[in-house]
This record gives sequence, C-alpha cells and structure tokens, in this order.
Amino acid sequence: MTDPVIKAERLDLTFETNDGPVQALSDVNLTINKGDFVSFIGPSGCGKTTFLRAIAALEKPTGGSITVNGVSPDEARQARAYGYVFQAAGLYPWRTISGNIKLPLEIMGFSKAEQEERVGRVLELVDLAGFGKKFPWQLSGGMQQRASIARALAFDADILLMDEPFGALDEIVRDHLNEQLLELWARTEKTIGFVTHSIPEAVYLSTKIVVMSPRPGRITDVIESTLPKERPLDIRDTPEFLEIAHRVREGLRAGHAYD
Amino acid sequence: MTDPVIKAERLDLTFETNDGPVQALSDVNLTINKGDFVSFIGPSGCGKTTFLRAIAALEKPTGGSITVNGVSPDEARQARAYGYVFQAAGLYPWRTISGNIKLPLEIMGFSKAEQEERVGRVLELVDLAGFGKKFPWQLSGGMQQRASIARALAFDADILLMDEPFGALDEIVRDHLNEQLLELWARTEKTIGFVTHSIPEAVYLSTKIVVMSPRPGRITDVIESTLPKERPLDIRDTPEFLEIAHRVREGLRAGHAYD
Amino acid sequence: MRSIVPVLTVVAGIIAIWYGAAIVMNQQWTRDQAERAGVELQLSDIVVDTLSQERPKLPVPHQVAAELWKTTVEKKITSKRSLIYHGWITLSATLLGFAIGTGAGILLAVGIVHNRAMDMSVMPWAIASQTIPILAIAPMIIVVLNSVGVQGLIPKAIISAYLSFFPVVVGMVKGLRSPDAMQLDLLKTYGANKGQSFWKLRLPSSMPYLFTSLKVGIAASLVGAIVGELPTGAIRGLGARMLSGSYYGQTIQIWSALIAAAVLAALLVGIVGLIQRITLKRMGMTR
Amino acid sequence: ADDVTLQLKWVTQAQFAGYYVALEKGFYEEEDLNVTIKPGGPDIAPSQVVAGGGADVVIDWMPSALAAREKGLPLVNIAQPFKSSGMMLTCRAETGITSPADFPGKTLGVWFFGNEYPFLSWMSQLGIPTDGSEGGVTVLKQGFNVDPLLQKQADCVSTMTYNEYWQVIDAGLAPDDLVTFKYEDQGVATLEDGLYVLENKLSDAAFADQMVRFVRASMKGWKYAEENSDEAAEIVLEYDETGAQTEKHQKRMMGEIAKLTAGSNGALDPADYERTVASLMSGGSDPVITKAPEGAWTHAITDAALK
Amino acid sequence: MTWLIFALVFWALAFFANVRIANSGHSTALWARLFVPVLFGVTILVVWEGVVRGLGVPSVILPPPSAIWAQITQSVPTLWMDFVQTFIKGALTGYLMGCGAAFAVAVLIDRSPFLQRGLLPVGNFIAALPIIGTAPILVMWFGFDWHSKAAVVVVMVFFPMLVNTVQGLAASDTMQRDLMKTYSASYWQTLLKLRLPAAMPFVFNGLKISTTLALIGAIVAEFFGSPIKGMGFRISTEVGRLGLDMVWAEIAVAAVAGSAFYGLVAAIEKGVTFWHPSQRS
Ligand SMILES: Nc1ncnc2c1ncn2[C@@H]1O[C@H](COP(=O)(O)OP(=O)(O)OP(=O)(O)O)[C@@H](O)[C@H]1O
Ligand SMILES: Nc1ncnc2c1ncn2[C@@H]1O[C@H](COP(=O)(O)OP(=O)(O)OP(=O)(O)O)[C@@H](O)[C@H]1O
Ligand SMILES: Cc1ncc(C[n+]2csc(CCO)c2C)c(N)n1
Ligand SMILES: [Mg+2]
Ligand SMILES: [Mg+2]
Repeated sequence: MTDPVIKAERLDLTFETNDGPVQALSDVNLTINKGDFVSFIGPSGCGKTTFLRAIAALEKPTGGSITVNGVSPDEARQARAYGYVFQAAGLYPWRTISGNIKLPLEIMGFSKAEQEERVGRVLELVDLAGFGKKFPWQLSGGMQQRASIARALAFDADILLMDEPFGALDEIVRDHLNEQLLELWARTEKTIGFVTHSIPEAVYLSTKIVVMSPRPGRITDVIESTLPKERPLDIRDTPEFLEIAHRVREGLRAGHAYD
Repeated sequence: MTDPVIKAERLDLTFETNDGPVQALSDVNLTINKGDFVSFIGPSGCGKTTFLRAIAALEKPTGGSITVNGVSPDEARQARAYGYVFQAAGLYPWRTISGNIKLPLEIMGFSKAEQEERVGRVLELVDLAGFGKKFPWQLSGGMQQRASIARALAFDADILLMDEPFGALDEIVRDHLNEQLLELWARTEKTIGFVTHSIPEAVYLSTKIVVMSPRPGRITDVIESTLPKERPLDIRDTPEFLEIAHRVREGLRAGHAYD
Repeated sequence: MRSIVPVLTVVAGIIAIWYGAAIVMNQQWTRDQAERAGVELQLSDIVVDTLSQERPKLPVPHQVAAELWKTTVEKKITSKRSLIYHGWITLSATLLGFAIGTGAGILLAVGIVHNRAMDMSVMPWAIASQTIPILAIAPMIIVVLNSVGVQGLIPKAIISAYLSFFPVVVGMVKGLRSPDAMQLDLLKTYGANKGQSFWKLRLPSSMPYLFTSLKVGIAASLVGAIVGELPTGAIRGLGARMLSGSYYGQTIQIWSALIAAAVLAALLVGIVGLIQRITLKRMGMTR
Repeated sequence: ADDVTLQLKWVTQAQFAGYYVALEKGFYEEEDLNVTIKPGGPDIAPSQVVAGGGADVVIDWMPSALAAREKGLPLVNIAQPFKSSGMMLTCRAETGITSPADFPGKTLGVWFFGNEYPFLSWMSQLGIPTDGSEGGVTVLKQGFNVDPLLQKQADCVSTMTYNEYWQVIDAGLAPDDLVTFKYEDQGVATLEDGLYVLENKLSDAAFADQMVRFVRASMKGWKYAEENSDEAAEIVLEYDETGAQTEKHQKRMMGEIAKLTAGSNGALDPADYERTVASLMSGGSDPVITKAPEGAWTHAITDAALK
Repeated sequence: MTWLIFALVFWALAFFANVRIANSGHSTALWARLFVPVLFGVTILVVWEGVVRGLGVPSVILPPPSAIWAQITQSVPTLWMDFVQTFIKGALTGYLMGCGAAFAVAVLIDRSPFLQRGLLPVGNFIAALPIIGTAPILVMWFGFDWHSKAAVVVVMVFFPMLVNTVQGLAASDTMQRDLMKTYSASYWQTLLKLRLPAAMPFVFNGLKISTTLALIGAIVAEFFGSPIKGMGFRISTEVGRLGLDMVWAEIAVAAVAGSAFYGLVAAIEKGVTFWHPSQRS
C-alpha cells in the first residue's frame, strides 16, 4: 500500500484570460498511494477540477511537477490508466446510452460480446437497465450523470478520477451508489480521486480527505481516515465518523469569507 | 395566502421516443398558493424537471389541465411571470458572465444604469463579484451554476422555478445561499418551486414539500411544513425539523427499489 | 409533403410576377415593331404580343413550359434535341465530379485538421485556388489533359470537382473542429489515438456541417459540369444547350435549359437533404 | 488509315460544311484518312489546341494566326478554302450612321478572343481611336449573339454575312432598318477560315502527305457542298449534337458560304495574303503585327493536292 | 533536366522545413504562420518553373512564373484598371447585395414556417441556376457594364449564404431557447440575442465561401459581354491572342485579391465567433 501512484510537487497552474491571469493552483504538494481513496473537498472555484484535470494530463501545470505511476501524466494516459467522470455528464448526443458506454470499450478494443456484457452490467449497476436505447436528451439530468458514471466504470482503469459524480442524485440513490463504489474499490484495489461537496460522503468513502482553500487553490489540510476499510452505512453515526466530519467542516469553513 | 397561483389537475405527460412512449407524469394534482415555497423531491428521473417545465409552458401536457394565476402557463409566460434556473447552467458562450445576467434585463427593457446596478448586486449575492468579465468556459462548474442563479434573480419574477440550483455547491456556500433565498422570499412574497435532492435543504426552505415516486411520476405525499416562517440555520437541529425530514425520507424510500 | 401548399403558393406568386415582368420587359420591342410598321397599338395588343414573341427579352412561363414539354416528353430520350438526353450527359459529369470533389474535400479537411503543417500551408492555397476563374483555366486543363490522352467525361468531371471541393473543405474543417473541449477531453482520458477520435467524435459531430456543405457542393458540381462543357466544344449537355441558345438569341431555349438545370440541381440538393435527414435522425440529432 | 484531328473555329454549322460533307460522303475514307472533327466554341482558341497537341490541323482566321506566329507559335497556312471575307459591321439605320465618318461617338460591338484584329486595323486605318479617348468610338465586347443591337445597347455590331446578319433579320428587323459595312467593300478584308498546322510538323514527310490527302478531300467536300447546297446543310444538321441548329438557318447559311468559297480552289492567293499583312501592319501606333512574317504560308500542300 | 532536379530537391527541402516549423513550438508565432504558407507557395512556383523549363512546355500552354512576373510589373496600370472594374465595382457590390439579400431572406422566411417551406425549395431552385445560363440573360437585362456582373454575383452567392444562414438560425440548443421562452422574449429579442449569435459560425461559413464565388462570378460574367476592360475581359481576350503571360498575370491578381478578401472575412469571423470551440483551441 505504499507505492506512490500520483505525486504532485510544488504544483502551480495559472490560466491566462482576457482580463488577466487566474491562478487556479498554487504550491500543491500531494502523494497518493496505490489503493488510496482520496476525496477533494473545498469551496466552489478553488481548483478541484483543475487538479483532477492536471492528473489526467488535460491541463499543463505552469510550475512544479506531477508524476503518475512514476511517469508523466501524458504517458500514463497513453497507457490507459484513467477512468474519468466529468463534472457535467458530457454524453455524445449522437450515440444512445449504450453507445456512449461502449465508446471507451470500442477504443480499447474489447470484443463485441464483451462490450455487450459490460454495458449490461454497468447499466444495471447505476440502475439504468432498460434505458440503453435512449438518446441522452431523452434522460433526466440525474440519469445522464449516472450514464456517465457507468461509462467510466465499464472498463478497468487503475485510476478512477470522479468530479462530483453524485451531485445530481437523491440521497437514496446516492447512498446506494456510495456502497457500490466502496465495494468496487475494495474488490479491485483501484486508486480513486473523488471530488465532492458533501462532507458525509467524503468521510464515508475516503482513506484520505484533501481540503482545499479558495483561489489560489492550496491544500489546507490532508486528513487520513481512521475508519476501518469495511464500512456499513451506519458507520456514519459513530463518534469517530462525526469527529472526522467535524474536522473537515472546520477546514472548509476556514476557507470561506462568510460568518 | 390562499389565491391559487399554480393549479394542476389530473396532469398527464407522455414523451414519444424512438423506442416507445415514456410516461413522465401521471395523474398529478397539486395546488400552489401565492407566497408558497414548494420543494419537489423524488428519485432521479421521476419527472420533477418535467413538471417544472410544464408549469413554465416549456412542455405541453398530454392530459389534464394546468393554470397559472388563473390563466394558461403560456399566457402567464407572456406576462413574464417566471424566473427559471435550469438544471444545467446554460450560459451563452458568447456573452461574459455580466452579459449573461444582463440578458433578461435587456429583454425586459431595464435602463442601462439599472442593469449595471442589478448585475452588481446579484453577482455580490452569489459571491461572484470580480468575475463579471469572464466568459462561461473560464469558470468552474459551481461558479457557472451560481451565475445562472444570479441571472434568474436579477429581475423580479413573481414565480421562481429552480431546478436543483445548489447541486454543485459545497455545504457552506449552500447554507449561505439558502439563507439568502429565504430572506429574498420573505421580503418579496414570491412563489417558489424548488427541485432538490437534499432532504434537509427541502425541509429547511419549504412551506410545502412534494414527494414524487418514480416513473410514471406521481405525487406520493405532500407535506405542509409546520416550521415558522423565521428560520435560523440552527432550526435544523430541532425535533420538529427532524420529524419532517424523517417523513420525507420515508416517502422517498418507498419509491425506491433497493432494500 | 406538408410543403406542397406553401411551395405552390410561392410558385404561383413568382409566376404572376414573371408574367408582369415579361409584359414590361418585352413591350419595348413590341412598340418598336409597331412603329416601324406604322400601326397604332391598343393595350390589349401589347399584352398579347409580349406574351408570344419568338425571341422575347423574357420568355413567359407558358412558352418555357411548352418548350420543356416539347423537348422532354415529345422527343425520344436518345434524340439530341431531348433535354433528358442532354441532362443525362451533364448529370453524369456532375456526379463523377461531385464524388471526386467531395472525396478530395473531405481528405483535405482531415489532413488540415490533423496535421499542423497542412493546416498552415494548404488552407491559404486552397482559398487562392478558388479565386482562379475556372472558365479561364478550363481550356488549359482540357488541352493539358488532352495531351496526356484524357478525354470525354473526365475533364468535365475534374472541373466540376474543382468547384465542389472547396465548400466541402471549408465546412468540414469547421465541422471536424466543432467538438467542444469536454468531448475531446473525454477521449484523451481514454488515451484514444487520432484515428479513434476522428471516427468516434470528430466525424459524427461534423455531420451537420458536412451536409450543409454537400448541398452547396452538389450545386457547385452541377455548375462546374456545365462550365466544363464549354471548352470541350459544348457539343452535348445542358451547358451546350444554353450556349447555343444564347448564340442564336433563342431566349426560350436558354430558359428551358436553365429551368432543366435548376430542376436537376433541386433534385440533387433534395436527395442530399433527404440523406441528411435520415442520417441525422438515425444519429439522434434531430428532435 | 491515318488519324487526323481537325479543330473547328466555331460550333458545328454550315460555315464548315465542306469538312462534314467530306466526312459524310467518304471522301476522307477514299484518301485513307480517319478524320475526327472537333467543334469549337467561344472558349476554344484553335491555335492553343494545336499547340497543345489536341489537333493536327485547325481552322483559324489569318490575323489571329499571324499574331500567334509573332507570339512564337509557328502556324503555317496550308490551304485557304475561303476566298472572300464575310465579316461586316451592321448598324441600325435610325442611329443616322451612313458612312464610317459617322462612327465617332457611337458604340460598336466587337468580337474579341482573337477576332478583333480586323476591326482594330480598320479603325486605325480610319484614324478613329478605340481606347475611349475623345473623338473615338466606344467599343463593347460583344457576347455570342446580336442582342446588343436588338436591345439598343450598341449602335452597330459585328456580324457575318452568313450568320449573325440573318439573326438580326429573323429577330424582326428589315434590311431597310439596317446599314451594313462589309470589310470586303471597305477594302480592309482579311483572310478568314484557312487551314493551319505547326511548321515543324510539315518537315515530317508522312504528316505532309496526310495533309495533302486531307486538303484534297476537304476541297472535294467544299465543291460538293457549293453545288449541293441544301444537301450539305442537311449533313451539317446531322452532325450537330446540340440539336440547336435549324434547317432554315443552315440552308441559308450554306448559300452565303458558297459565295465566299466560290473563288478558291484551296490554294492561298499570295496577293490576298499580302493585302491581309499590309492591313494588319498599317495599324499606326498599335499594329497587330509589327513585321512582315516569314514562311507563314506554303503552297507545298495545295500544289501536291491539286495537281 | 537540371531544372527538374533542382525543382524536386527544392520541393523536398521545403517540405521538411515546413513540417519542422509546424510541429515545433513556434507554430503559433506570427512569423511561422506567415512563413509556412509562403514557403509552400514559393515551392509551388519553383516546381512550376522547373517543370515548365525542364520539360520545355510551350509558353502558349503554360508560361513560367518568371515570365508572368515580368508581365505583371509591365502592366500595372492595366491590371489596376481591370481590378477596379471587376473586383471593386462588380464583385464587391454584388457580394454585399447578394449576401445581404440572402441573409435578409433567411431571417424573413425563418419567421414564417409557411414561407420557409415554400420559399426554401424555390430559393434553392432559383439560386442553382448555372452562371452560363444566367450571365447572358443578365447582361441582356442590365447592360454591358459592371451592373450585370454584380447581378450575376448576387445570383451566385445567394444560395450558399441562404443555406448557411437558415442552418445557423436553427443552431441554438434547446435549453438556450427555453431560457428565452421563460423570459417571454419577443421574436426579435430571441433573434438578436440568441439565434443570430449562435448562427454566426454558419453565417461566416457562407460569407467565406461567397468571397471566392463572387470573384469567380464577376470574372466569368465578363465573358458574356463587357466593356473593353475588366479581368474577365482581359483573360478571355488574351487567351484568344495567346497572351498567356497576361492571362496568368490577371489570375495572379485575382488570387491575391481573392485571398485577401477571404482573409479579411476570416479575421472578422475570428473576432465575432471567438467563443466557438473551433476558434478556441
Ligand atoms: N479554462 C479556464 N480559463 C480560465 N480560467 C479557468 C479555466 N478553468 C478554470 N478556471 C478558473 O480556475 C479556478 C478553479 O476552477 P476549477 O474548475 O478547478 O474549480 P472547482 O474547484 O472545480 O470548482 P467547482 O466546485 O465550482 O467545480 C476558477 O477560478 C476558474 O475561474
Ligand atoms: N425530451 C424527452 N424525451 C423523452 N423522454 C424524456 C424527455 N425528457 C425527459 N424524459 C423522460 O421523462 C422522465 C422524467 O424526466 P425528468 O427530467 O422530469 O426527471 P427528473 O425528476 O428531473 O430527474 P433528475 O432528478 O434526474 O433530474 C425520465 O424517465 C426521462 O427519461
Ligand atoms: C465570343 C465570340 N467571339 C466570336 C464570335 C463570332 N465568331 C466566332 S467564330 C466566327 C467565325 C466563324 O463563325 C465568328 C464570327 C462570337 N459569336 N462570339
Ligand atoms: Mg469543478
Ligand atoms: Mg431533473
């Protein structure tokens, strides 16, 4: 459990815009080990998405370094290390839901039969069985988001990066998917980077919680979870859980201007 | 407080799709009075968005009737009765954030000075002051969502329809905006229709909570809140609050297939 | 089919304007003739005469219709006086040219989108190539092809292709670049190669642009095929009909060939439109 | 049989009847030739076609052939079936034009594309500027037809005695409504429709022999056409693939053409040649050709063909 | 032979140079964006010169670029006069009127589904009339001067512009339109604030294609009757006279003017549709 999978050192990232530069990440240092489940939490606009994108080589840092499995994020991407769930569903409008889920499978060269099998399985997982033949605009917002989660789970990436995947889901579906995700993680030993706004969700899921502060995005706290790996839903009522949640809330509040 | 603003009777709505019809709403009866704050809660895909769209005359019911202020939704729209926050931000990419917020103001013929004044005010309200000159793709997901809320608040519609407006926001911003919204509502006597997945949020904000069941979308429970109109944030720890929340959770759970 | 009534209404309007314009434009000639003959004219005489001149400045619809009827229905289609025969000659060059032009256009666009060197060097010259007046270099193309032994359909098709490839390039370059950042990013996270991003993302999202370009392109092909008939001796085809009509001042013949060409163009554009609708529908892009 | 390709100067019409008759009647076959006749048109320069190898022999007017020769394309006249010129300027009488002295200030339609030389040299002999300057004429590039005259966009247009003139008549104007100036009558006639080949190819004996046979058969065709005017016109109609020519017009054209070919047995009359050259060189400051051409014609072919 | 070899070697070198520059880090620099197409063009010219000289192509078929350049420098006044007549008076006027009319018609018929269904097919029909047929007629109607050329251009650019604008006006997405509906925005407000901006990428497609069509149209129309100036007049006259140098000199002017025209429209497009994904990457 101690090989560093993702290692960011003194990471800086600045966007050039029409009215001046925007510093999105500033001096970010973080090590994520194999099998870690890391949640990122922080106020809106603090750079969570940007950091995830930098890990997946979708943004180029303007300073510092980042390595994934010891190589550059670009090389890791070539090796198909990532499954990514974007903040918006981003389904291709000309493909049906099944077609969208098949997309990565086609690209990675799975056989037709295997594709069908996997599509069926993940649709089941996100509770969308029966909607495979619909087009994205025929689904509700939450259903689209679930479809995009299914798409990222359909193939076996070592690193799963999820940007607020459960944002548009109701509590009950959310709890259900949280359980499913934990089970998948325990079974497959994936490394997961997970952005969320829900403190209980972050605490429930993670082995490590990264609290970020607003612009320029910095890491203000990294909390190692002391919860056991086996986590029934009612662990959320234990004092241990509540204590971690409290610490996260304090960290978050510190970054805000209100009160 | 007893003029019906929105009155739906035996409402049915069926979508025709490439593989057969999808019934989104079935036999929906609901009366919303002037000054009500109504939350809609229900599993993903149950028809919440569809119902909001029907109120705003964006979808045509296939059965039953719906009136707004005693006239058809279409006529109400002509009278500019609605402020609508969509589930996705839907900002126009060719306008800056300020430009996007000005859009309804231009359409409704506000003076230039008034436009500037209001844009400044609502940007402040959603904590985006300083981002007016940016383009939508230069903002984070949550910031875009806040911009779209600002856009709907910039003008004074009598009926505010909000489709998961705070879904992509962290707890603290969310609490802050909840307070702001309640204050605005108390001040202006608006009628508000609000879709959310957060049970505490629904209970905290509403005078009436509508629980919906999955496809075909039906109303399973309408809960009148007994909470006072004045609601400090810590009302959420009172037994009364928890009881209502419990009732909502039970109603929600009944509509789910799990457990 | 819902468009029948609107189309007929518009056509009726145009025909009415057309008759009116014909009377106005042709009356000068009627008056001059009468003056030479020294007769006085009533208004009704003028109207009757303007609608039945042998070489009017603007032939009236029924004259053109009669000529069309005569040259399509009443002539065997193998006859050299049959517009169907000439139309077929032009159509075959158009289709071949369109195939070449579209193929080349799409290939160029793909190259431009995927290869920076091509983007930077080819696009400006593709544009410049279109500013060369085709009618001026067409004879040279014909002469050069002739000297290497290429004759007949191909030179015409090449000229037709030359005119149709450009709208396809411009539209396709735009279309292939239309996917938004998130759609591209998704494929990047899969480590998809260029070919995969092309087939799975760029090509599907370019479809609306492609079809718009194809509609313009097929009309341009037809014009190209007709232009190409001039420097090949203008012996067959709709262009030859127009030219010989114009050479002998046979306005009615020009107009009937013109209408035939326009019908052909409308059919071709209509077919592309139909394919567009079917394709986009199957892709779920029309709601 | 030897293949020979002939490029015409214009579309299939009675102007080229001799060649079509020779083809139809088998005169070329008798000479063991397999002749292909390529119609011309407004976008085809015969001299360019022969330079590009698209034809072995072309029909062209002498002014443009000599101008091409001066440009470095060595065209040689091997036969001259047309003795006289059919070109004229046709004006509407109501414009008040009665003689060339009335031209200044008027608008004249002229054919370009290499056909403008006779007009330009005539005007420069008359001393009338054509560049739009004071006291000159306004020149229009006339399209393919006589519309400018009919639509009164020009006071005069170029016509051929055998073709466009009759289109004006057919359009409803009477001969009395028109005033015509034939180049022949004005003393500025230049040689029209001659047969031209590339000079270097003539040194090839086999090619020269083909040309001899070609000219012999063609002249046989021309004489047949002159005598059987209506039949010749029908043969031309047969070969017109556009289906645009009318019998009435072609028969009348053939009648007029016969007048122009009448005086020729095919051999170029050196006197006509000299007159043409003189006319082209007399153009004041802007002559069509600047020095008398050398070797622009030969009797070698016609001598062998007609003996 | 040496000419041919020289041309081929030059081509190979230039090819490698361009690929190197384009794939280097400088590829977005201004100098690189100018240098690469220029080198490409120079290569074409060198190969052309080499092939013409190497194979001894007669200059009445294809003159070498050097001869064309000599002709250009000699005939500046004539070329300028022709340019003004054809480009400024004919093409530009026609372009403005044709694109303007097509745009207006697109907006008009967009308003009325009835007209859209009625006029669009008929509009396609009329605008698909080939130039060879329309030019003689328009010359007969509008006279020999530039007016008839402008009319030909109007007819030529109408269709591409119309199709693109109509397509563009349909390009806004459902949510964007729904938003306008909730404001109960009037037709004109929706048009001005949503549909026109969203249509701009398509509109500029039409405008760009039309630049080249306008120039071709104006030149070709002169073929069917003209005063004795203009680029089309000069080209057809000089082809007949075998003055191929002059023909290519005019073509060169046309290519430069046309490219500049296109470039100008493309630059405006970049400014107006900066937000479109195709302009952002
Ligand atoms: N393409 C871009 N161009 C310019 N600025 C950008 C761009 N993308 C992000 N930013 C800026 O970078 C900052 C961080 O954005 P980011 O999307 O990472 O936030 P986030 O933490 O994901 O927020 P949220 O929770 O709202 O999604 C923001 O201030 C945003 O305005
Ligand atoms: N345009 C459409 N065409 C066909 N079916 C549609 C369309 N829009 C919605 N639906 C269907 O109608 C049902 C209700 O959708 P709706 O968007 O109202 O759900 P929702 O309650 O808003 O869900 P969520 O919380 O996930 O946003 C879903 O089953 C969806 O598939
Ligand atoms: C553009 C153009 N140029 C010339 C002529 C006339 N023309 C062409 S060939 C020829 C001699 C043989 O008929 C004549 C007089 C025309 N009509 N249009
Ligand atoms: Mg984000
Ligand atoms: Mg919804």
